[in-house]
Amino acid sequence: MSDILNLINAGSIKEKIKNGKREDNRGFEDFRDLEIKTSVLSSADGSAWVKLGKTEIVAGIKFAVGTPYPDSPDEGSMSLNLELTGISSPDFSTGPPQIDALEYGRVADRAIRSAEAIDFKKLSIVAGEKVFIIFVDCIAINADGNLIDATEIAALAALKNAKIPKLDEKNNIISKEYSDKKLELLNIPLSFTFEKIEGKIIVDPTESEEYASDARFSLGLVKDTVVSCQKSKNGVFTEEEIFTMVDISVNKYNEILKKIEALE
Amino acid sequence: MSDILNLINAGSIKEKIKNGKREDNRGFEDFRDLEIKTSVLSSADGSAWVKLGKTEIVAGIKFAVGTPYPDSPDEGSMSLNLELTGISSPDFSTGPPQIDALEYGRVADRAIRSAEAIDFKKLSIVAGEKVFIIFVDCIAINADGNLIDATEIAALAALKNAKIPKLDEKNNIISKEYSDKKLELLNIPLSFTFEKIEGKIIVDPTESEEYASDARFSLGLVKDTVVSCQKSKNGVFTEEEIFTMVDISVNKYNEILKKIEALE
Amino acid sequence: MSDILNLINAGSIKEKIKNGKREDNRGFEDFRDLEIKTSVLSSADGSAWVKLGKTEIVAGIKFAVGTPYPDSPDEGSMSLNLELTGISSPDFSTGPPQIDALEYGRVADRAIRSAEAIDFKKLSIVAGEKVFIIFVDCIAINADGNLIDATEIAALAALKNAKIPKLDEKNNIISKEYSDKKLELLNIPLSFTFEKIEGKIIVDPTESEEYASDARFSLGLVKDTVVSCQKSKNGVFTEEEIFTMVDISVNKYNEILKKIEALE
Amino acid sequence: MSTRLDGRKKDDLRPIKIELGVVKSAAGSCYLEWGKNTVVATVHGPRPMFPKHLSNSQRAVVDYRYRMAPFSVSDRKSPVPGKRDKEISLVSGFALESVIMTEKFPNTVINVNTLILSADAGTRVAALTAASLACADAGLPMKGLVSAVAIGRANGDLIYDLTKDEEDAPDAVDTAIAITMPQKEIALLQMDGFVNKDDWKKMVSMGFSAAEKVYALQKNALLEKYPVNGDINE
Amino acid sequence: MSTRLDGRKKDDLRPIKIELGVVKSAAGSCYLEWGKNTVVATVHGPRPMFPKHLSNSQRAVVDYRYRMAPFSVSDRKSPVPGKRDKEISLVSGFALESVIMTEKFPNTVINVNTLILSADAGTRVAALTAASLACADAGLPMKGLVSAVAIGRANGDLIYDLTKDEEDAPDAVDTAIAITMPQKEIALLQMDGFVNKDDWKKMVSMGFSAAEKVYALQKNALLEKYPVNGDINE
Amino acid sequence: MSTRLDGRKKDDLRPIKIELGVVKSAAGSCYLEWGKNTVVATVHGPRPMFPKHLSNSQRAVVDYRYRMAPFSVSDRKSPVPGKRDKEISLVSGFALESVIMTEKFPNTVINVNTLILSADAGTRVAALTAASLACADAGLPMKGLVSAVAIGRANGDLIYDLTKDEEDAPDAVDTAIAITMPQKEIALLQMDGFVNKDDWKKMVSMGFSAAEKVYALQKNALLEKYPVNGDINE
Repeated sequence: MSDILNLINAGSIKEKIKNGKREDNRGFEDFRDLEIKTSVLSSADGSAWVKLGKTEIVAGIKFAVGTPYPDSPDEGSMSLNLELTGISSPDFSTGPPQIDALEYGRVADRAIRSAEAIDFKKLSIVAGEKVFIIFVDCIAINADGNLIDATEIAALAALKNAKIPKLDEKNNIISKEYSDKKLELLNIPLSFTFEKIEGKIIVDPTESEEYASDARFSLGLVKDTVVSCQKSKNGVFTEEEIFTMVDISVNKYNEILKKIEALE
Repeated sequence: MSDILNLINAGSIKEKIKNGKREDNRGFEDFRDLEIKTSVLSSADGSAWVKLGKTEIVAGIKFAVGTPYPDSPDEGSMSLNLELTGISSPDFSTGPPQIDALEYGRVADRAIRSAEAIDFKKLSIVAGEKVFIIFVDCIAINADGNLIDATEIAALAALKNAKIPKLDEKNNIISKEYSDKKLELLNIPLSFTFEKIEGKIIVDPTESEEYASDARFSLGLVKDTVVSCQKSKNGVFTEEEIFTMVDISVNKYNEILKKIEALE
Repeated sequence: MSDILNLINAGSIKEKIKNGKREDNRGFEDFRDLEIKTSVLSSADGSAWVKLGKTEIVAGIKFAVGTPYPDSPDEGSMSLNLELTGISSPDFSTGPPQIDALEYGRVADRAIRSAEAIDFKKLSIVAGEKVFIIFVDCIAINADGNLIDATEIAALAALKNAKIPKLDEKNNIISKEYSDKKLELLNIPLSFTFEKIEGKIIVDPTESEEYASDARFSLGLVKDTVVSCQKSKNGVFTEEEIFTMVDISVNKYNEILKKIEALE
Repeated sequence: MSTRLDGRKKDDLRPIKIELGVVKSAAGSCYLEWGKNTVVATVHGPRPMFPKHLSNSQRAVVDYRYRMAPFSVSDRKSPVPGKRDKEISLVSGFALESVIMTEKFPNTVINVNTLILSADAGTRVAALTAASLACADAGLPMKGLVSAVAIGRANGDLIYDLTKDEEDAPDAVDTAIAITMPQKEIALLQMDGFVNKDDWKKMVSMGFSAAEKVYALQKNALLEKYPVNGDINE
Repeated sequence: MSTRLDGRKKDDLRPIKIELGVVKSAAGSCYLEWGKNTVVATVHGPRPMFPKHLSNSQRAVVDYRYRMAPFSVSDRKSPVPGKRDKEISLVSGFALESVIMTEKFPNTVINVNTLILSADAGTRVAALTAASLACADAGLPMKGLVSAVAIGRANGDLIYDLTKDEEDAPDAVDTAIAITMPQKEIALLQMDGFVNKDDWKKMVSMGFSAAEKVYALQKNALLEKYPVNGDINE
Repeated sequence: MSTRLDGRKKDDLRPIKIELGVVKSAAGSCYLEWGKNTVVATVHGPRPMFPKHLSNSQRAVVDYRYRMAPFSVSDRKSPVPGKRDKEISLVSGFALESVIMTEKFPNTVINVNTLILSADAGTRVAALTAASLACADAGLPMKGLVSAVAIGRANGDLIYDLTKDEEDAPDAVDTAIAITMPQKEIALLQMDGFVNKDDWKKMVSMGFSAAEKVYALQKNALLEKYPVNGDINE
């Protein structure tokens, strides 16, 4: 939907929210339908295709061999990247640097890092010399709001799906051959993103709802442990609103987690 | 000539072509005068200055020492680059990325590669560690059409002119000293570029003719062997037209080849 | 001050200069007040904050360990960089490449290099393998003219203030620990920048004066030895004017030098 | 007649699966699996083109992007488009312009984006075939479809639709060809290899018959989604 | 009650020194030392925004830049802004927009530049605190100030205003929080760590009280420079 | 008097060969060989300048580009312009602006492009000398020519026009100087080295006499191509 239509639409969204309703008749604390498919791509070392309502994110994992950072010589590393391409919107194919994609990707990345989801020591190949680097590339196929939570889910599902490549005697990756070990996830951080519209807090916003709102809050959780958070946009929250959003998130955590745990 | 003048000019070009004539009275299958000079630059390891009508391309060769690609540890490599600079047109010095230069350079590069003109194994210095990389830099001094064929000729003439540098005991290049070996070319691929104007096929187009046409075809040949091809622009060709262009090219091959073979 | 105001202002500046006066009543050969503070930043290996009238430059030194250039295997190196950021003017935060900052930084850099102020051989750690690289980063906090001379002074004061870091057994820098050796400066090159307004030569121009002038000359000196020079802008100088500027600079050298020598 | 590694005959295509309208926010879209290739193509526009000096007062410009996802190939590919990506984008966009009635939308741009999610040889023709369908799905006025396919040589045989393994044969030749349908003219033709003139002509001719097979699948997919319209291209 | 490495109590801030109007050419500016952090912030504008399509017809846009000098950290930082710099710039700009009456200046941009000259943890909150003062110094119409501070955990304790050494503790948690004053609403909240829900809530609450301390210092600095105006924010 | 490696005397220039009008599509052009330096310079314009905010309502702007071909030096040079290239472009453009009657073409740009095809010391002055001729060849209204030359010191001698070998002397000093002719004013002056004030002044003076020699060759080249005009600069 174009920016202008979204602006016109924002008025009716606000009106509905005031009356306790969302455009798709969800409750304020309801997520849209979530569908997760894994092993969808033969070329990736792990992959997931996530549909959250009409929002769709594909995540693919690639292992590479590199040198460790000097200050953690026996640890591998991870790099998460979200791309908003022309596939989902023509505005993304040109124009200004993608500050939105950068922010969403950073928030998703930081949650995984803070949650210590990956044991980076297990990615060491030769201490101080060679380690695995995990690239988690996420691409928006359709962008209809709440890209942060969808990206987080896609990244984790793809990581959970990832197989560790076999190495030859020189410690180079052998293409399309995998060791028996799967990548182990120590924790499953999930993201919960809220928007504040007309003083009401809603979860899992659509793109239209995002346009109608001027305050966003995203929380990264492992069960009842907070691992990251990000307040965004030029609106503000009260202390009480922040606390409410944490409580809602903790309550929702298991609902989403089950979908990820159900994956092969 | 400016874009606007070219557009106005296009009408008269088309009219002439319809009547079997070209703006410079050449036959449809005739090349413009071709002049090739080599050893024109004292700083390059090989050089050529090609004039094809008013189109002028300078090509210079530089050898460098680098590491081989992991999947071909005992082979050197080549990198061909065409630059359209402000020298030939002020439009090139600023503005959008040079998609034309990129395409022309790619077409010229692929013909050399597919023709296996260079024995990359002979560019190995220490297997798996050090190889020669050949840089073929082509710069348009004057751009009056058919830059692809002119670039191909300039690149090959410069390669044929190239001397292999001497190496010191650490396998670094000694400046301005050359071994006795010249770079050997196993095959001489040539490029033949056609434009289709008013249903007629012409060879070696001028810049004005390029503006009047909406379909281009370039063929890379070694004698009667096809090594590369590229159809460009938004017009189309019939199967028969394609076949005709191959036959013309095969017939023309020796005419151009002789000029290159005559070079020292 | 905005460009437009500067242009309007230029007329009155010129009128005054014709009558032998500057906007701040300085003599043509007078510098503005110069204040130099060093050790102003706890994070840098050396630092200086220079105020020349309202112009303010902060310079910070960072040592890094790198590999030497192949043609000087036993020498370290230096890289001087001047940044004009949004801090001093909103025009610097966006827009075209900073050609002014590049020129000013190059002029300051070349003077230090030509003066052989630093003994690069003393920056060798393991000959042919590891050397110190000195980064001299200068940032304009307020830009009110004569950034070249202010940058030169800030860079030298910061270099004079620099402590050489300690290395661990693998020759990596130990953070925030320093060897007993200070960086030694063999020569103190200073820069003297002149503008020509209405045929008169003035030293240490303000930003307004720079707008009113169309010829600039900068000279790098060590006592009475010339180490670099740069004529800039589209005006011209006579031979005699050039000679006069050298003589003025040689006379001024000690005045500025004393301020640097007084620093700890 | 010898069969190929994956059991195909020389003139067999790999299985092709087409799904239209998969991307909700786009004017038209197509998801396409072609053997182990996976491609998504979307179309947005026509819409006014900025900056204006890049627009064309006579017609719409097709801004075609061929993009490989970082995880689509063996070694992770950088997200920054390389020379090959840009060249393929250029000639693929030209191919589409030859069938879209661009003269109906002067001063506009039609954004065609293709994304290779998984690659196993023949990605450019898979992307172009999908893009052509996405344009039709978007309801753009078209003179026909573009049906693209790769023809090549491997181990001495001239064959349809090479896999990556076949492309790695020592004598491999690869020709990407796109045919306008039903007009049967060549809209794209790119080739790398070393093949005599007569075999090369044979490959071009094979391209026409292989493209017919692709076209049949494209028509089916469109008819399935738009049954009331009948066959839009004949 | 245990004291910290630098002798502070849990709810002590490091010494903060504020100087307004330091940069002569800017509309407003602030030099701020916060422990071993050194920051300069300047404000230019509002002025017409180019290119126009990035401007907002309803209000001014705050273009906030968070920049670290190359020499501000242990290993020299490249002058090219990284992902972290851009993210901090984005959310800090949002925080300022929540207190500036941007609706008074449609179609304009307000340039807020912050430069970290020396860094020792808490640089983003130091920069935002300084930027808020620079905006006030520039005389921009504001609904209030933004008072920013870091709250965290180190070695088992929940504490105010961590140093770099404290941030390196194995159990360290770091929360950057910015409060609008005197409204007391959350304008920025960023956190990385691993902390149970209840402790995290405690940290947020601590943020409010710590921000009061910052606010008091901000008010003092403004009153010192602008005594005739009285307390502009109460 | 000692002679130099290449047999020249101290005040000899290397052989200079000038050819005008070599690039057909340019308004003016010059091919110049100066010892082992090879340079091409072209002039396009004046033409309206975009983006407009970079133009000058009082005069034309000279956009001068100094570029070294990748194969012009010992180790292949990256085609991306470096700091040195940009600095030389800037001051060389200024030098040309001092002789072109730019006030006749407000709001326009004159594109001057120079390309070093082969380099052996003194490339910036060779390029500027060629560019000045290309401007004259383009028929631009000019107050004079710019005649550029390098003066330096090698092995104890102050000499004209150093080669690369001479520039590598341990005591080498290199001064690039451009003189407006016939006005005899300094339009460009750049120097790196370590030389006492008096010797440096001598070098500047030598620059004037060396530039006369360059000017004589420039005049000859112009008179040869444009004999009817007489000597355009006197």
